[in-house]
Amino acid sequence: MKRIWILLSVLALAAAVAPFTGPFVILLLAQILVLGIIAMSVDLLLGYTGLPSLGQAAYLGVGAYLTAILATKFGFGLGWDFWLVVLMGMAAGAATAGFFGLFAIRASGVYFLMITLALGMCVWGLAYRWNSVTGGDNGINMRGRPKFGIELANDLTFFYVVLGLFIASFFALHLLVSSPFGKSLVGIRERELRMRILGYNTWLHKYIAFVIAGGFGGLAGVLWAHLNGIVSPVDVLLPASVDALLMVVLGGPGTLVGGLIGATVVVFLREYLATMVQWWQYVLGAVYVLTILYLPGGIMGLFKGGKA
Amino acid sequence: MREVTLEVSPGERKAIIGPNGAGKTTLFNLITGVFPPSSGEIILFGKEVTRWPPHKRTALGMARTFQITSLFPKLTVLDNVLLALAGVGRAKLVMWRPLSSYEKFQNRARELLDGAGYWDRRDVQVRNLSHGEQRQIEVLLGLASDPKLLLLDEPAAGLSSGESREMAEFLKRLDPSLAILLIEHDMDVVFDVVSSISVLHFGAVVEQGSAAAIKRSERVQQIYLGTG
Amino acid sequence: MDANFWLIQTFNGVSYGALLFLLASGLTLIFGVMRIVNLSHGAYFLLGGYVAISVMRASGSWLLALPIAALAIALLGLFVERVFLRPLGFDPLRQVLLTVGFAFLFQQAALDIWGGDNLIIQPPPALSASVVVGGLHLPVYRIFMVALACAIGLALWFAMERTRIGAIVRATVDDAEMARGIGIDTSKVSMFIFALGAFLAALGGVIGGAFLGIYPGLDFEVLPVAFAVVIIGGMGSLAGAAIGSMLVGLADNFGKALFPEIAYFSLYAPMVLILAMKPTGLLGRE
Amino acid sequence: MKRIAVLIAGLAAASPGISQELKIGFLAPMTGIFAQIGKDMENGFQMYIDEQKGNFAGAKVTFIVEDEEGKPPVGVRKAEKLARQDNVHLLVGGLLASTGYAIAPVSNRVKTVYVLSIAAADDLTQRDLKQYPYIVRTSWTSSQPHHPLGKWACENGFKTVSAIAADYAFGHEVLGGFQKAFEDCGGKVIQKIWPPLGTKDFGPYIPTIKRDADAIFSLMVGPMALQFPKQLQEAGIKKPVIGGGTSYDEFVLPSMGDEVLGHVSALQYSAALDTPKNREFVRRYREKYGKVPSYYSESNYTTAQMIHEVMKQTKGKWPGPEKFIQMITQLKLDTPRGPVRFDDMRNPIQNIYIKKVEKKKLHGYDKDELWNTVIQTYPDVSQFFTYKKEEFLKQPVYSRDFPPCKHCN
Repeated sequence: MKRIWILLSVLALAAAVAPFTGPFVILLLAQILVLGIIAMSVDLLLGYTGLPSLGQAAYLGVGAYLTAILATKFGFGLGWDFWLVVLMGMAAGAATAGFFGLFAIRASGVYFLMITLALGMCVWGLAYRWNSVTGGDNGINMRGRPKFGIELANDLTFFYVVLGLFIASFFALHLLVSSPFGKSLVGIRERELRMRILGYNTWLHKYIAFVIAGGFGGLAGVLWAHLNGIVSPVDVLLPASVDALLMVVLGGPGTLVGGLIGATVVVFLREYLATMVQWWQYVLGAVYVLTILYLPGGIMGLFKGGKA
Repeated sequence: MREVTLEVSPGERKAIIGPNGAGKTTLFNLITGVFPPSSGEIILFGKEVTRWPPHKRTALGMARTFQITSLFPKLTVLDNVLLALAGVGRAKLVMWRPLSSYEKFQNRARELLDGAGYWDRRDVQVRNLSHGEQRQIEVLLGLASDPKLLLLDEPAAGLSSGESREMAEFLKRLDPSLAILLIEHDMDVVFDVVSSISVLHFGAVVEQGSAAAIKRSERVQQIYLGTG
Repeated sequence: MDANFWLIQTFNGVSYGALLFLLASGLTLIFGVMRIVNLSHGAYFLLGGYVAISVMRASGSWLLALPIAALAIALLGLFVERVFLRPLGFDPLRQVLLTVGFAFLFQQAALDIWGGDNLIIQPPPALSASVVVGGLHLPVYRIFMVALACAIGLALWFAMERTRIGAIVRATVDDAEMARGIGIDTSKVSMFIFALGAFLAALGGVIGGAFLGIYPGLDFEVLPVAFAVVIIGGMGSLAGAAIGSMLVGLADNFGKALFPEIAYFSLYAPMVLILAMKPTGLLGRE
Repeated sequence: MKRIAVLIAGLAAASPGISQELKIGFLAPMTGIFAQIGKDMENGFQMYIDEQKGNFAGAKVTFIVEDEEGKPPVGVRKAEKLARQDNVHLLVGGLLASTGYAIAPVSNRVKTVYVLSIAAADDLTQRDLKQYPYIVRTSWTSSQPHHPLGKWACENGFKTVSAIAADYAFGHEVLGGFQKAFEDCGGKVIQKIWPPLGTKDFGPYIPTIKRDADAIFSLMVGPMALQFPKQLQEAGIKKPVIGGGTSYDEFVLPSMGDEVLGHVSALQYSAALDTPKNREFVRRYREKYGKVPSYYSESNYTTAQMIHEVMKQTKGKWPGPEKFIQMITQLKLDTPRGPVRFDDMRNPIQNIYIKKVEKKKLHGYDKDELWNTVIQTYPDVSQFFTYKKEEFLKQPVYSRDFPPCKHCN
């Protein structure tokens, strides 16, 4: 419980100082939160269920493309209906995961990793080449952010909306992992066969977790599209999925909060350090390698003995 | 596995013995549904369950423990038991309510852990318990689902003689209406706990009878002494 | 679309598949023995190409560059396996994640050392010509790629099936514990296989550098395709890698030629289908 | 206190370099597949700044380069960073047309001038111009050189053309421009093949090229440009090749072999241009960077010059975005590429050169090299070519499907 209060204080602090930081910092904060959502969805799979997903960008892509297509082709989702798009993005992410899960859940361990990677590449292939729908390599440029009483075009307002959705996602996932269902995932991670003998349909549990993770991936996608104002195949490419996994490993799997910490580290290095020094990628690589070698519990592992 | 016919009636305490490689654990895996049998049928409480997956058989009222301790090492004692408790019933798919808020599970877990003397140590991670203690938790997990039939795969494996005796006492204290099917090498435990015994050799049942009768059987002696 | 069209497309697909085999055989061997999905495999491919370019600049010899680049990268693989992967023990997930870290590090190092130029490995003139067979213009280089892939494939097969080292490797694949039991140093086997995998990837980089070019970002472009090959063929299986390379090479080629709108989808979707029917790939074992 | 203040004021007057600051945010790919093109872009701009010793009419130039990686979303993030974090006065650059389309909305969000010094996305200075008050283009629209090229091809005896072009906004617009002018003059485009941007193995595409075409039109970018002619030759196809500007620009030319001799392309610049201004530019550039300038370098060099010209008029004071846009579009300059002025849609009117790849010695260099010899000049070409602006703008922007391929089957 203490962890949650620390997290909430940090977020409250971020919300309080955001208006006084530079406009670029606000964008970075929003970016961290969106990536934090996708990282938490990976954590649900990797940290809690023991399924290393290397295709999470696919669901982000589905949510983002849906948002962009609705906005540019149908003018939908630019007013109050933005909230409808949020729900639709989650549903689309979950539905895609529901379909992919039929193939992926049969595998485990590194097999699962490869299969999710391959499934992610299917989505990328469509985004990249299905010109008539996705705009192919051009991607889709959006005209502006939604407006409904408040104007999301204002970065600060947008940041607060993202913050709100992040907190909602965090609490939903936090409740989930402490529920009987969530605990069953940890049991599956630790010893799947035993769970089956104890009366759990482990396939179903893993499948549901996979679908839920896809749903949060879709949510992140909706926000990602509005954050950048452009959706392009680059967002769905393998390195994007690798990034999401990396954030979780860095921050600490099986902690939820770790995803946000990982996202903070990665975004700081990539967007901030990168503008100051050329060799930032060495720093990212080294931090990452050292984490795996010496901190199996990630950065959160420094504060807490075991996981979950 | 061939031509094994085995019946356990309610409340019966039965042991399966036999030398290593006789197929005892395989038999358990068939009964619990870890592997499907190539032929034959398995009837559980009057239902034909030959092709059922394990979790459905568990729902009928069957539970088992493993020869090699098969707990959730990184979870606490309490969480281990709670997982086992939630395994039966609908609560296991609930996502909107913390597991810790289920009073019936908490109470039952307390009952089980109190009975075995572990309540004080409920927040210890299982991997930090001694081997003997882990074996007892293993049995507790089997009991958690309130089974009518409990399959115990060598509960005394790797225990010292003192610990084994403790385990035997522990088993005898269990609810008498519970049917137990026991695999065990420690004959003291076997004769102490069960009333009837089946002897398995090369995948087939070679002898069946009361504990006393099996003790006297020459055939069994031969098998164990390797003269058969 | 006459017969010539189909013939030349098949030829192109097969020759592309030959290149993929070089890349994927190393990946699948590493997986078979170590249970590691080597996500830095693309980086070894790229580095192989770069080292070859450096050697060619210094010596002017393509023939020299080929083995030197492959051996240099094999040494690099050896180093990574010994110093970083081995200490993690048998923990495939963490090892896989570690290879991602190295993929990033290698990427940056390559950029610093060789710059961002799009480089091409110019093969000797004898290989740059094309021959005319029955009205078809066949680039000699592509024929050479097919021949080389066949030679390497046969050599690997022979080494695995007919030599003592191969027997040791197979024993390790079958049951590492058992292998240790009969006195095989499985740690050495892993080291050897990882180095061999890096060697093959680098070889592919030198060969592929002639028509793919060598440039930053190539590593993460070839990696998913190599994965597709290995997944289709069955992880850990050499013969599977051979079949998978041909299938992917042909699917990619015909997909792009006939259904350009869904070209990449047509490459990855069949893989998903195969997985759905046989999760371990065509020749993979449970 | 007073004395010190006066002293500083006096110093400032004496050395105009420190009185004002002009911050320029430059976006170019520094990593990834287009890294080297990014270098060419940066070099051109940097060379002009260096020649002026970092001083634009009294304003000290701060030149901040950000890596846009050749990816539109990254370009957007870096543009936001330059505008919000570094408070630059203007954004310059962006390589790909798709990146240009992506950054234009950013210029609105951050109310900062965006000078398109390379990105050739047609619509930004055509149908979309009204939405983007802060953009101005100093280079070209994708279709601008290819309208004349289409006319040239038709007038030089080609009746049917099979086209193969990189599948993204730039490729669509280049081929679209060529097709429109070519077909309006009586030619026929009988096939369009769209390999994705970044294709290196043309194995799947080359065999699909129709044999009965008089010529092949190719539009390649970056490393694609090297591979295509080579593989075309290996496949034994000997048709004449007409190319989009980037298929044979001076960036790729030095890496090419004899397989490209005789190929024809069009652009607003050629390093082989035999004018005193260009000869001098090529000499200085080659001295500094060891290679022949590409249009990526020339365009950014000229862009820097244009910004300098505006600053001269304001005596080094930043005029604000609206005024800057207005002033820069009034310029008439003589540049290495020739005379340049702007149309009323903030796009240059300039010469378009039809060029042929030849091997020869030029500009006093003593080695045989490949050069883009100018074989015909179309003077003062606007983005609308000979078409009426109003009618031209009524048609949709060039895309995969426009103009429709009437003669494909």
